[in-house]
Amino acid sequence: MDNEQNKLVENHELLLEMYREMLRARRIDERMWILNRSGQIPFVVSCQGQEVSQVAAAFALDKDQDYALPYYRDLGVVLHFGMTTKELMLQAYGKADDPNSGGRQMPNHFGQKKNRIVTGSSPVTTQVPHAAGFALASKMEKKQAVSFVTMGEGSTNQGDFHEGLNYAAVQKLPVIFMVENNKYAISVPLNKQIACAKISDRALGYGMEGITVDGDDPFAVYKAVDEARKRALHHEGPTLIETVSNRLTGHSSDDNHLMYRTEEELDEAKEKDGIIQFKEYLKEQQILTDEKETEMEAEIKQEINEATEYAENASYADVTTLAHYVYSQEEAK
Amino acid sequence: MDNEQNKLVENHELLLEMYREMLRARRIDERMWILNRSGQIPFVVSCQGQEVSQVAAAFALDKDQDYALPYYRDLGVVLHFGMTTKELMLQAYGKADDPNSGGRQMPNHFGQKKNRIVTGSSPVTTQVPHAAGFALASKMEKKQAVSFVTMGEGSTNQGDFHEGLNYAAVQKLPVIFMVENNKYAISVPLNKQIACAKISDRALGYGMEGITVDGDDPFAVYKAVDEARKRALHHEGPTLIETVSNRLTGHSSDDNHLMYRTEEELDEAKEKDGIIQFKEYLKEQQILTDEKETEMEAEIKQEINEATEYAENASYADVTTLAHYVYSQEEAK
Amino acid sequence: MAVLTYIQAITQAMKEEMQQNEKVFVLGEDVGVKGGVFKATEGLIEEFGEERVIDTPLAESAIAGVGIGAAMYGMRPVAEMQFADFIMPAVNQIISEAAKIRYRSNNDWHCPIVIRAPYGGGVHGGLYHSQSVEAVFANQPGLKIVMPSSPSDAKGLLKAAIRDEDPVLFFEHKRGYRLLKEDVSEADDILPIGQAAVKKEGSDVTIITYGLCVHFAQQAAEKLESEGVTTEILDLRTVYPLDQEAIIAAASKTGKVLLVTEDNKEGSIISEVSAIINEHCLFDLDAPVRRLAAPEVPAMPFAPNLEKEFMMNPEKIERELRDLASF
Amino acid sequence: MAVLTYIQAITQAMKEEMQQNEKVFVLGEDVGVKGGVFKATEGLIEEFGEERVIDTPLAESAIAGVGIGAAMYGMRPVAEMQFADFIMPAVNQIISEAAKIRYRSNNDWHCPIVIRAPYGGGVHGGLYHSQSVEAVFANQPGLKIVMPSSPSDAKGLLKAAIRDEDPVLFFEHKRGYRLLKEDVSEADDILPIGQAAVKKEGSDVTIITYGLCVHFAQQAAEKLESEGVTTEILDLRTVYPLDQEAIIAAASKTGKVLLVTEDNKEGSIISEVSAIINEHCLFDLDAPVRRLAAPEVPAMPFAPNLEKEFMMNPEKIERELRDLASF
Ligand SMILES: Cc1ncc(C[n+]2csc(CCOP(=O)(O)OP(=O)(O)O)c2C)c(N)n1
Ligand SMILES: Cc1ncc(C[n+]2csc(CCOP(=O)(O)OP(=O)(O)O)c2C)c(N)n1
Ligand SMILES: [Mg+2]
Ligand SMILES: [Mg+2]
Repeated sequence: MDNEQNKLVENHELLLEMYREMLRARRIDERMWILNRSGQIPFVVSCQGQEVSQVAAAFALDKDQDYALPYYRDLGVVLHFGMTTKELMLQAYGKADDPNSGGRQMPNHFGQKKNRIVTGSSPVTTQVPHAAGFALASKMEKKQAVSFVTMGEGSTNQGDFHEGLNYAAVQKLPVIFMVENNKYAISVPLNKQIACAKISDRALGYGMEGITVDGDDPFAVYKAVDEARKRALHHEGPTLIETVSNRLTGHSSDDNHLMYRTEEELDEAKEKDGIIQFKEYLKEQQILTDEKETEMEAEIKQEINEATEYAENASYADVTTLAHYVYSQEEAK
Repeated sequence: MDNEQNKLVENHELLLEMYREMLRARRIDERMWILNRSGQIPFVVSCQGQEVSQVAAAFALDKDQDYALPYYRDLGVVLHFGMTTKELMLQAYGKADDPNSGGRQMPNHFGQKKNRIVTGSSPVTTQVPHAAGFALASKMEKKQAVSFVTMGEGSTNQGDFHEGLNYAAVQKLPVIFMVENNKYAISVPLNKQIACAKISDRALGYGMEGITVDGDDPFAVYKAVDEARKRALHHEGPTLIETVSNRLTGHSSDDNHLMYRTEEELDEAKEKDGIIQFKEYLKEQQILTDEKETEMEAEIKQEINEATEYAENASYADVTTLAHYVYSQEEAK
Repeated sequence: MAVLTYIQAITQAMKEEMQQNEKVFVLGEDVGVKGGVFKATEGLIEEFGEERVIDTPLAESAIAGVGIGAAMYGMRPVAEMQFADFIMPAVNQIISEAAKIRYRSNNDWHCPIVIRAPYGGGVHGGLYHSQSVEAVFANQPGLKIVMPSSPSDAKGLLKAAIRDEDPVLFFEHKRGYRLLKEDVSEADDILPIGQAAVKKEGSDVTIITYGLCVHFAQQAAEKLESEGVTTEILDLRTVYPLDQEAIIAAASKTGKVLLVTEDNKEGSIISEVSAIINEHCLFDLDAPVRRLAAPEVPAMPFAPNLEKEFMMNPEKIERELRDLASF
Repeated sequence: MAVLTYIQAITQAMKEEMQQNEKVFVLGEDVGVKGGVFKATEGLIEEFGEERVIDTPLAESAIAGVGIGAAMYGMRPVAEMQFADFIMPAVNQIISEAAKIRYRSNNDWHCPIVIRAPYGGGVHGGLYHSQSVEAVFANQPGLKIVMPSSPSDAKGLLKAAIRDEDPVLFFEHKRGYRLLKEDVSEADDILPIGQAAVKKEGSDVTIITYGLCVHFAQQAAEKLESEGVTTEILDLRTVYPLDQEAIIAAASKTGKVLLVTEDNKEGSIISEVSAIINEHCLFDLDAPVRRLAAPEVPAMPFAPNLEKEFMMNPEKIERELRDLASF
């Protein structure tokens, strides 16, 4: 365990904050499923099983300087970068005040300029060259900032992954590419997606650092991202980080994953749930008490309740706005 | 030196044939430059400096079973697969009887079904997924055939390279991917194209074999392709081969490479010319005599003279054919 | 005859073609065990095995490109793009390669691939699961673009596409998948690609449209029928290259033409239809050709009210139709 | 004033914008030391250094995608596609991303990128160095497509494109690069994107066209002038979204309209122009709107006779014009 990681281990407050963020992501996501199953919202795509990677990574960044280019599962990332529970609920309902898109995009298509969260789309992996572009620009402007971009392991097979990583590597741009490997691309298992042993094996072909870590281990993820950030800022180029964990839900609320996944596999995945492991660690270390936990859960629940009610009652964008913002100043027309 | 390579070393007739093919490619290409500079043909894109790789690789294939998906420099490959000097001249002039395209495509956009040369286009790297498709099909049909696809090193930065290699690796398809690394993509030098040490470093990320060989060494290239072919036919999957050599001309007849390349660099490259090295080896080994060489050169020269004259006098396609073959049976209209 | 939904007709077409010709195979994301995200390939992997029903890596350019390679070899690949919106990474393979292989090789090579993709909105798909993408490809000689409007057409046209000697883009309206049902012949019926079909005869106004909009047009036309206005409905079926003769006949017949698309207007399929009418039927027209289309915004938003505002529907068509009839 | 060729005007525009705004930078294949394969970026690396004149790896989706990222950040990237034909691998980035960033983020983010590419034929480029690709993009709200026809327009419009707050595709006719020359103002003149321009006044027939075809149209019109037939020439300049008002005015003025493009006809820019005229000027027309375009083949062949047969030229326009005038 090196210094940085040690510091983290000893910083109990930070660890509790991290845990709280993970828990918050999980509870928000769980609520969304309930809302979906009860017919309140049409669609959910989950972070469940990946919160530890997301939150630990985000904590190793400087959210006031760095840019995040998250993908649809990154509830944990956007929470840390400043999106509120209320805003997340607004986007789940597609309401006018959703800061991501004003209800224009499907849920979990994040973007919020004031929080340095770059707008994303549905076609996977397009954000990867964008991240190189942000890094190029911040390098040109001599800013001490990195761009942090995530994607699923399935998305690493798109051409844009290759082109984006290569571009960033050639020009030694300050980018962190983090692949959240949950072993499935919808129903397609890892062995039908790739033939290499690890996604991070791809780093060599770009001449960049590559590392695979246990995505359920917040210390390992934090350390990997922290080191990658330093490397980026020291002009040593980008890093490819692979965090391995499990998808605990179907691909989305439209997917029945038991059609291609066994109950046993799923049970095993649930046992390895990083949030539970982290909680146990925090309890063992007496950083988290039962009392504190109950309090945390209650606070989060209340926050979610309030946010849900607010979002439910919020209005949709007026239909007269449908044609706004196609081009600059369009609304003035 | 393993058996296969030994066999090659001892097979003097084969070595002479190989040398003859390389020389033929070189002399045809040289003639094309003369024709271009004297205003006879509008465009040349050269094989010069890469003939050794091309011909040695092609000799390790089974041209009656395998499919070749060459790129524009691969004069050596298509010659071995059966395209004649006359046909090459017809395509340089864009005449009706050009078997590649009937004068529709620019020179060196090869394709000739009867010789198992798959039609190619100008946008680089599109042929790479096609090669996987040919391999998939021949595997489905249980043929003992591989598909052999080439490209420049610059082209390995395209998305289609990544997607094509990954696809082939996942399904263990019988493909040989050969990258002819001449260290330039038009004017862009290697260090602005990639940050990895070798193009073959990319193989690891696909879970396939990767090897870099001296492209001026026919024995090394032959061995690499021969082994890759065996691997492919034994269902051990595709191979990425990088052959390193030099581009001895400008990128094309439209390019003045001394704008971005020094005379010294070029002189050095010319000294390493694989054809000259191979000739010296053959002479040292007394496989090639001065007499034989003179005879070969004369034969080739005559062949080229005849082909040039024939092509020059051949007709262009009739303008009434302009709209033929957009769709099936179009010509019947 | 059996009642099939639009998507069942599509599955049926692939199944029959795979049974009849072992060179036919399907490839795409999740087309195997999952049977596709809409279930278009359901049951195929069980019947034909994973050699002929291939779950691919998440890489559309490879799906198209590998398919193109296999097609040049002599196979009959049916590639699925999970959503039409995700065909964009494959545009280079489709436009630079598939469309040009026969022409550039002077008929030496050809490329009989089918690329299927669900298009269109009305399913809460937001910007990237609702698009109509046909206009991107409808200027590329060498390609054919088919967009069926009913289960029977879907089956007959998909079978024809698989047997076609040239590349065919086959766009299926995803909201039509379960909405549209009808008796579909069990016979090996093939419908000709390149021919539009008169879906309803009428003498007062003409609607020319395609895909799910044909269904909406039929509903609108029925409403006007009771008022004594009869509508000719021409279903383009193949939107590229267009069936000019049928368009000219349908337009000339009534002299009042309403063109309808779910796509936004500028640069859409119906712009070409209008141009054809303009070139050939000017003196037969009793009113300017009208185009009814989506607003000029990048794609359909997610929020239900915005989506509804964007989407084509029978009411919008009825309104225009009524207006045009009384011109 | 100085006489500049079309390509010099383009270089000049980039240079001036880079001088005035340090957020402007260029990226593309061979744009650095080589100055671009056509020399459009000649001299820029010497003046602005390799930080602002970036030779990229051979990867168009990255060129567009990295540019888009930098544009969202707040820079002003000018990306070069070496040939318009090679924009295809970048279509996903352009259509799914650049075009939709402002709309999908509800105006939170925007994407002021310019993507330049040489298009068009007549230079022995064969199928893949001659294409007109504008129609692929001319149905995507959020994008603008500019195709200048003269050195002055090229300069003023490129400067406007670089200052524009939205993504602009800027297609330059490669045969025009050295063919077209004229006096170009040295002032910091900006031409408005979205506005067509009357390049010649006339009262008998109207030609509406864009790009190099404007030049051919002018030559054709001159021929007819001596015979007493005067031609109004409208240069679209921005081919998407179209300047409807100008089109309507130009078409109504003479009632006889010839639309010209170097692209093949079906699904081209001039199809939309025809549809607009049809919608708005039906009763002002004295003859059907005519479209003069390339044959419906995938692209221009290499052989000089075939290329010539395919290419637009003054003679073809003159023939149609004469015919239309006497209608
Ligand atoms: C270009 C593109 N193709 C297909 C899809 C449909 N799709 C959405 S998510 C997904 C799987 C993504 O897998 P992975 O990258 O591993 O991310 P995960 O969902 O597992 O986190 C697919 C195929 C898409 N969104 N974009
Ligand atoms: C998609 C695409 N972009 C750009 C070009 C223009 N172009 C032709 S060859 C070339 C360089 C190719 O370099 P490399 O792959 O190393 O092959 P080499 O010519 O060196 O053999 C470029 C940029 C092209 N043909 N296709
Ligand atoms: Mg995954
Ligand atoms: Mg090279």
